[in-house]
Amino acid sequence: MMHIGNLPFIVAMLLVILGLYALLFKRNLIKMVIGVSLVETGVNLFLVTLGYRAEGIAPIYTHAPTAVSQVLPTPQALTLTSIVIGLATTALLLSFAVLVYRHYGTLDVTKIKELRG
Amino acid sequence: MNALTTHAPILIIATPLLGAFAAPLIGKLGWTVRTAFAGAIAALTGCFAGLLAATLYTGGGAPIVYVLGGRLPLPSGLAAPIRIMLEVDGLSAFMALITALVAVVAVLYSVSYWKERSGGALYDSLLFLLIAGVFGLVLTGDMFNFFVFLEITSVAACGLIGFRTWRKRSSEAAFKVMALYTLSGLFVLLAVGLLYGQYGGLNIAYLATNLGGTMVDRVALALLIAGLAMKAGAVPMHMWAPEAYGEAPAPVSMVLVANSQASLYALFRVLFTLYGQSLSAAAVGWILIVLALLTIFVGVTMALVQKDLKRLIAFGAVSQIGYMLLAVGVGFAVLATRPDFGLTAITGGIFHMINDVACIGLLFLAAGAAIRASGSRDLHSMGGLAHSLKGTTVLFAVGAFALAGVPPFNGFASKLLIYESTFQLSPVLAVIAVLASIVLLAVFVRAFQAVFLGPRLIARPEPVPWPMVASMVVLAAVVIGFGLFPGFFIDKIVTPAANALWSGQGDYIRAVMGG
Amino acid sequence: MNGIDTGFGVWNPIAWTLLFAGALVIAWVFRVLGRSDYKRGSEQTKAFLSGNEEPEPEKLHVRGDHLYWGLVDGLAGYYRRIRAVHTGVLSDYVAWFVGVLGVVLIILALVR
Amino acid sequence: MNNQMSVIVRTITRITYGLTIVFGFYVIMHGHLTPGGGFQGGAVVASAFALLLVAFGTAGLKGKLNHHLLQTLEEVGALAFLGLAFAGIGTAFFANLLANSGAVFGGAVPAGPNAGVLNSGGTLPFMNWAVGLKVMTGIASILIAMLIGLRKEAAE
Repeated sequence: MMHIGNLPFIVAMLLVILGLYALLFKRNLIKMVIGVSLVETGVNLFLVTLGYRAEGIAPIYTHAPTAVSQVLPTPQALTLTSIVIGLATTALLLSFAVLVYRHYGTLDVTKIKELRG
Repeated sequence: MNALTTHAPILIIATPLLGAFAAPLIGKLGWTVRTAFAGAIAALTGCFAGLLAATLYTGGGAPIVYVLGGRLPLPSGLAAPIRIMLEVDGLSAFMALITALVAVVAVLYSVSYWKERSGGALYDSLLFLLIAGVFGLVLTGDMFNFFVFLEITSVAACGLIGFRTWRKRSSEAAFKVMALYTLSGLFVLLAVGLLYGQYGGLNIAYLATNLGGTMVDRVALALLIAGLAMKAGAVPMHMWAPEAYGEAPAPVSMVLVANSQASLYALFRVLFTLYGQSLSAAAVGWILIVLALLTIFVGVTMALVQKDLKRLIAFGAVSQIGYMLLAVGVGFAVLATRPDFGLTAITGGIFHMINDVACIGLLFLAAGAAIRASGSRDLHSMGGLAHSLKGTTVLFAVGAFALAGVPPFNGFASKLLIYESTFQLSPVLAVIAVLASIVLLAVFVRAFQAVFLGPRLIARPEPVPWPMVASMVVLAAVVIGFGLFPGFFIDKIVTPAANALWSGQGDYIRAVMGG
Repeated sequence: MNGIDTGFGVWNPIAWTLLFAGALVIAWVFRVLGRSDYKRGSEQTKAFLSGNEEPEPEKLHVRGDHLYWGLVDGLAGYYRRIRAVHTGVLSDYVAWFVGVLGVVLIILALVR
Repeated sequence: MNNQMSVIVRTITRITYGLTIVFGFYVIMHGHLTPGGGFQGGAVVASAFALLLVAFGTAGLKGKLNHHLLQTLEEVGALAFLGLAFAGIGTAFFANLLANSGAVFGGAVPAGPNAGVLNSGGTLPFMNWAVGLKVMTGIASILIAMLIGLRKEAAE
C-alpha cells in the first residue's frame, strides 16, 4: 500500500515527464518553453516536498506557537532560488522565441534548422 | 597569511560580478572609461586567481576552504555543514587559472573586436557574468551553489550567443542552446534534490562521507553524468556545441570552451570526489570512455566537411573534449586497482584542458580576426588572407598545429600522455585517439589553405587592431611555452591537480569535516 | 625537469626542437646552394601544364570545400548518415539527451 | 490602435495597483521576519506594473517609468547588494556586519517565538531592499521590453 505522502513525488515526476513530452513532441517553440517550465515546476515541487516533515511548522519565529518543531528551511531556500533562476531562463527563452519569430516568420521547431549538418 | 590571500577565493568570483553589475552604469561614461574599467576588472580577477593558485601550490596542495559569512570550524552541535562554502583544491585552482587566462584574453580581444562602440556595456556585463559563473563553478564546495553557478553561466552564455540579435542564426542558436542548458541544469538540480533528500546536506565533502551507492545515489549519478556531459558537449549530446561556439562572437566562443571545461571539471569532481569508490567505478569509467570515443570520432569527421570556418573549429573543439573525457574516464575505470598509468592518464587529461583552451581559443580568435577582416565566414569564398594578415596567419597556424598535436607544440605533450596511458588499458583507445589527431591535422590544413593561402580573393581586408593581435600573442605564448617546457608546468600545476582527483578525496573531505 | 617521462616513453621538446631546427638549417643550406641561373619573373617560373596556357590564379586556388572531396566521397555512406543525425531540430537534440540519460540510468541501475 | 482594456479593468486597476505596490513594499520590509523578502516583494511590485501595462497598454506607463531609469535602478540594486556583501569582508564575504550592533536594524534577535522585532536582522533588511529594487525594476523592464516587442509584431 502506497503512503499518501509519496503522492507529491509522483506528481512532481509526472510534471517532469509532461514537460519532457512537450519538449519532444510539440512543434511550437512557445509550447516547448512551456515544457521547460513544466520540468522546472516538477523539480521545484520535488524540492519543496523534500522539506516537508510531519508535525513541523514553517521556520518563522514571528508569532510561532511554542513547543512545536520547525523544519529546516534549506529546501524552501533551494526552491526559491530555483524559481528565481527559472524566471530568468523563461524570460530569456521567450525573448529568443520572439527574435526567432521575427527572423524566421514561424515558431515551428522543425522549420528552424538553418544550423545543421 | 594576509587578508587578500584569505579572501582570494571569493574575490575571484565577486570581482567579475562587480564588473557585471557596474558595467552598464560605467558604460554611460563613454568608451574609454568603459574599456579601462573592463580591463581593470579582468586584470584584478587574473591577479586574484594567480594569488590563489600560488598560495595553494606553495602550501603543499592542501584544500583551502572559504566560508561565506563565517568561519570554520562548524558551529558545534551540527551534523552537516550548512553554510555556503567555497573549497579550493589543486584541480579547482588549476581550473581557476584556465578561466583567468581566458577572461583576460577575452576582455583584451573584445576591446577592439566590435566595430560599433555602442551597446558594448551590455556585452561587457554579460561577459563578466559568464566569467563569474565559470569561476563559481570551479571554486564552489556545495552542490546547490554549483547548480546556481551553472544556471548563471547558462543565462550569460546564451545572452552572449544571441547578443547579435540582428543575425538570424544567432537567435536560433541561442534559443536551442538555452533550452538544452536549462534542461541539463534542471536534471542536475533534480540530482541535487535527490542527494539532499537522502542525506540532508548539500556540501560536497559532507555528501562524500555519506554516499553509499544506494539506488537513489545511482539515479542521481546518472542525472549528473548526463546533464554535465551534455553541457560539456559529449557526443551524441553535442549538437548544441557547434551552434553555440559557431554563432557566438569570437571571444565568447573561447570563454564558452572554458565553460564546457568547467562542466567537465564538475563531472570529474562528482565522480572522483563525491562518489569516489562508493560505486563500481569501472562501469562508469567505461561509460565515459565510450562517450569520449564517440566524441573524438564524430567531432573530427564532422569538422572535415564543414563549410563554415567557425563551425569547423567548433567541431574541432567538440573532439578535444573527447580527449579529456577519454583520459579521465580511463583514470576512473582503473581507480579501484590503481595502476601507474591511471595517474598518467588523468595528468594527461588535465594538462590537455589548459592546452586545449589555449589552442582552441587561439583558433577562434584568429578565425574571428579573419572573419572580421574579410566580412565572410564561408570557406568557399575566403582565401588569400595571408597576403595582408601576416600575423594572424602565423598565429592561426600555431593554434592549428598545436591542436592537432604536432610536436613541439603543447597539444603534443598532453596527447602523448593520453596515448601512452590509454594504450595500457586498451590499444584500441590509443589507436583511435591518434587517428583522430591525424584527421584533425587534415581538417586544419584544409581550413588554413582555404582561408589564408591562395591568391587574394578578398580585395581589401581590414587590418587587425593591435589589442586583438596582442591577445592572440598571449595565447600563442602559452601554446609554445607549454609545448617547450611541459615537464616544468606538469610538475608545478598539473600534478597537484591530477593528485587532487586521483588520491585527494580524503583531503577534500577532511578540510571541511575535520578529523 | 624539462621533458616528460610517462613511465612508458620519454619526450624532450627542447632536444627535438633543436633537431628540427638543425634539419631546417641543412635544408636552407641546400636551398642557398641552388642553381644560380634561376631568374624570378622569367619563363623559368611559369608552370608547365602540358603546353596549355596557365589559368588565372583565382581559378587555380583549391577552395575549402574542394579539399578532401575524395576522402569525403569515399566515406559518403558514413557522412550521409552522420549528417542526417545533425538535424538542427531542437526536439531531436532533447531526444538524444533523454536517450543518453536513459541508457546511463539503465547501466548504473544494473551494474553492481 | 487603442490597446487599452475595458473600463472595468481600468477602474479595478486604478484601485488595486497602489495597494499592490504597498503590499510588495511590506513583503520586502518584513523579509527578515515573515515569509517573503526581496525577490517576492519585488515580484509583487512588478506585478502592479504588469497590471498597469495590461490595463492601459504601454501608453499608460509613458512618463511614469522609462527604460533608462529602470535599468539604472536595477544596477544600483545589484551594486548595493554586492556592496553589502563586501562590507562584511572584515570577517568574511557576506558576514552580517550590523547584527547585534544596535544601529537601525542592529537590534538583538530574541531567541524563540516572538512578536516580530522589525529592527533586527543586521544587514539582511538592507539586502532585501537591494534585491527588491533589482527585482522590481528588472521584471518591469522585462515586461516593458517584451510588450513593446510584441506590439511591434502585432503592428507589422
